[in-house]
Amino acid sequence: MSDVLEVALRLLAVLAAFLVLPLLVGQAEHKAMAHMQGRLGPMYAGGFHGWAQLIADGVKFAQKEDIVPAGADRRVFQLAPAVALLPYLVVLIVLPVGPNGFVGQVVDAGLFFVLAVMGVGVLGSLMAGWASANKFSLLGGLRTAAQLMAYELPMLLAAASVAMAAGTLSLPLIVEEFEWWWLPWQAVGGLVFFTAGLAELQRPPFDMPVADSEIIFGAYTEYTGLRFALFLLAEYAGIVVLCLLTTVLFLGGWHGPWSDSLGWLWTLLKGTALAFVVIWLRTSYPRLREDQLQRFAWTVLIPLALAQIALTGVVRVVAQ
Amino acid sequence: MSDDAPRSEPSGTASGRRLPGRGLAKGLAVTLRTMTRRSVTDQYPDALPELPPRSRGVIGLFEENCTVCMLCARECPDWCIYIDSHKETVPATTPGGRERSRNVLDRFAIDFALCMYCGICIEVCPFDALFWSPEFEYAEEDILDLTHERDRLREWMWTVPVPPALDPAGEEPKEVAAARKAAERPDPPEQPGTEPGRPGGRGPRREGEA
Amino acid sequence: MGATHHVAADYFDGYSVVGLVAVVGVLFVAVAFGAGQLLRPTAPTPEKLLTYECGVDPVGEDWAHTQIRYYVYAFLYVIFAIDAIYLFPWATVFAADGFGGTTLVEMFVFIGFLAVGLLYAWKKGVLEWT
Amino acid sequence: MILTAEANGFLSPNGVEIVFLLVGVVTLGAAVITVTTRQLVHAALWLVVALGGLAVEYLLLTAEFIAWVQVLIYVGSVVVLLLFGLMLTRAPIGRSPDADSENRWVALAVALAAAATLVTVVADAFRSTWIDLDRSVQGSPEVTGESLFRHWVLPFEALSVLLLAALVGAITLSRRRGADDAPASPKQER
Repeated sequence: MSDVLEVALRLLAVLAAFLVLPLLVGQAEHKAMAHMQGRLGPMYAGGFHGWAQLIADGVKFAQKEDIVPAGADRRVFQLAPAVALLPYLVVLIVLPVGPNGFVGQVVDAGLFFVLAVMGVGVLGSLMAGWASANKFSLLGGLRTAAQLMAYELPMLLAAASVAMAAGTLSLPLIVEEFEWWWLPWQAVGGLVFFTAGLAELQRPPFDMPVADSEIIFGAYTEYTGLRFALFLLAEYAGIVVLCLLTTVLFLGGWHGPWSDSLGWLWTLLKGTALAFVVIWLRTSYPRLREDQLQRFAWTVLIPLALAQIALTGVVRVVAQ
Repeated sequence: MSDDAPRSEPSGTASGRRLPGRGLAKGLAVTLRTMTRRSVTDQYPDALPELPPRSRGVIGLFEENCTVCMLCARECPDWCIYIDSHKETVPATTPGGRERSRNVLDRFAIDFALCMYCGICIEVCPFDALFWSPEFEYAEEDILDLTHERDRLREWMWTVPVPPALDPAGEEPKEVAAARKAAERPDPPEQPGTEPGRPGGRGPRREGEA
Repeated sequence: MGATHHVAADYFDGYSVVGLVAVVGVLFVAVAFGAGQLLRPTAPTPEKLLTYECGVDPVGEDWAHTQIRYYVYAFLYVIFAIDAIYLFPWATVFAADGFGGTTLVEMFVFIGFLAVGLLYAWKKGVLEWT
Repeated sequence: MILTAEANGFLSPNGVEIVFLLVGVVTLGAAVITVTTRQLVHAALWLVVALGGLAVEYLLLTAEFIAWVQVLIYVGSVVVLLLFGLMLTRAPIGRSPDADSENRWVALAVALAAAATLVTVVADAFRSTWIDLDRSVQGSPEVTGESLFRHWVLPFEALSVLLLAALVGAITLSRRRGADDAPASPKQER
């Protein structure tokens, strides 16, 4: 019975993290972005510096009318947000936070599992883009697909490089194998992975699929209320997953001083720093054009990732 | 930074972009620097903005000065001023004098949903009946309520700031100068200096000035 | 903890928890949609249900032919993805005893072939969009 | 299927079998809808369900690596490729009767023949294979990698040549139209 209780607790913890961490990232984005632009950001909701802004947003979204356009494919339209959201929740359970089993569930092929499941989320955007019966949405969907196909590959290759270095696909074991000199060794792979991840989340500067100044909001143009909120939640949950994953794979996860007791804090700190970088890039860099985006993936990231794999393989075999 | 500074000197701008991603780094630096500075936002409803004296917020009507000459309504580029009036006869003040007719204002309204705040009506008004007021908080839920009728336009009048003091170094206003000149002169002699060659139309205007 | 060899019973335990998370997620979404149904108003009007095109009445169909040329990217991606997944089982064994250099070379040959393909695509101008 | 160890998890071996059957029914249903629906994009989406169900079946058979390859390659990229292609060429909302070839009976015969062959071959090949819950997972990436790079290196290398051929073929096919266009475009410029 205690087994059942423990599993229930883990599930609850994962669900809580899934609902809270994206909000924290979102609020941090509100504030950091505002200050980077010389503004203050939300200041009212909740009193102190508008800390409850996103909760207020959620309440607002829940009360808004849910509109399905007359020309839309009803079922697919309504189902799309769930498809976009759920993969990130499922992925969250295998991300190790601290040593000694501080993880939702250890999966032996964890890395492979994460990459496979994360790729499913894009189907939600595609469904939304197609089912909306809107030109902007369809364009957004097409761009989403094109972007996924360009950036999934460098992500896979860079992740494979870490798996080679550690000799395992289990995420906790990868962190356990980590040594400080992996940082320079896997630096290129880490950059490629993070960049490709950003592109897959459609975060600026890779936000062509939702480019608001040309195609409104891409695949999500027709969405209102709760379903729109779920798409937004998916985006921020994606940031959380990407940052934690990059931390675990390339930054050594819980490694740091007093990692036995404070390991989880290190993971979260590193992840937070990465999330800040995500926000920082958004405010600093203009959107890439579609052709630049594709060229960047195929002629920069993929060759770099292949080079990283070669480097990793040679070092690993020679070092033995 | 230190090692590419000397390099960029001789090579010049032809190979201006040395390091790939330098632009990105610069951009990141700019945003980070901005983040550490105080933000420039005013928290508007809490802290009212300091408006410059010539802010164009809303137009006030000083009804007593209005003669229903219709200039403002005619000059308005988007026809947002509505004026209704009727004529009234004023009985002669002196026995045997002529009766005079006078325009009486019935309605004066400005539709601020149409107004584009160009200020031409104020410029064009010969009788100083329209004024800019800096007040701007008159948003409405219904667009029809943005048509301010006479009473409301009059209320705005009390928010019109006093005109700024004249620049002490500046030139004297024309009317003041003319009045002073007239007062300094003991008695108006026949002006010898009325230049020849000027058409005769000048005389009466000068009288009017004085 | 053995690096590679877990018994299959643990395997089922692990994935049943993962499956439970998926169930929890589905429940969460279902509850959210159900609650939303109770909370939100429903007042559709024909204008509201119209396709959004920046306030102008929509013209034509939502969908139109697009250039098929971009499809080559999709092919490229699938082929390279198939390549990439072989890296993962390889990554777990190539440095183990009895593999080492030979296996490394084998993979390099494998990737080399595909790199030739990428170079070919590059030379053919497939990787240029304009 | 006989699973030899006693149950010490949340899913007893029996549970695994039950889940296997249920998922199988769902997968079969999704597959049937895929081929019978009149709406093209719906067919692609039902295909996702069928492929995902198949991935779960692999997972239940402890073929961990293949299961996630199924998700990564089929759900994550082949279906995206399909949807991308449909969106580029022909994906109106609603039914598209003009895409129906009307060869119902031929299709059914081919499907039945393929199914019969597969069932026979697979059942015959794995007739005496049991999942041993006390041994390591047979389909894990490590085990797959070991057997792949110990026994099946040559087919593996042949695969790369095959992929290269596919790549070159795809490019050539797509370029041919480009070559036809190429002489036409300078004329337009002139």
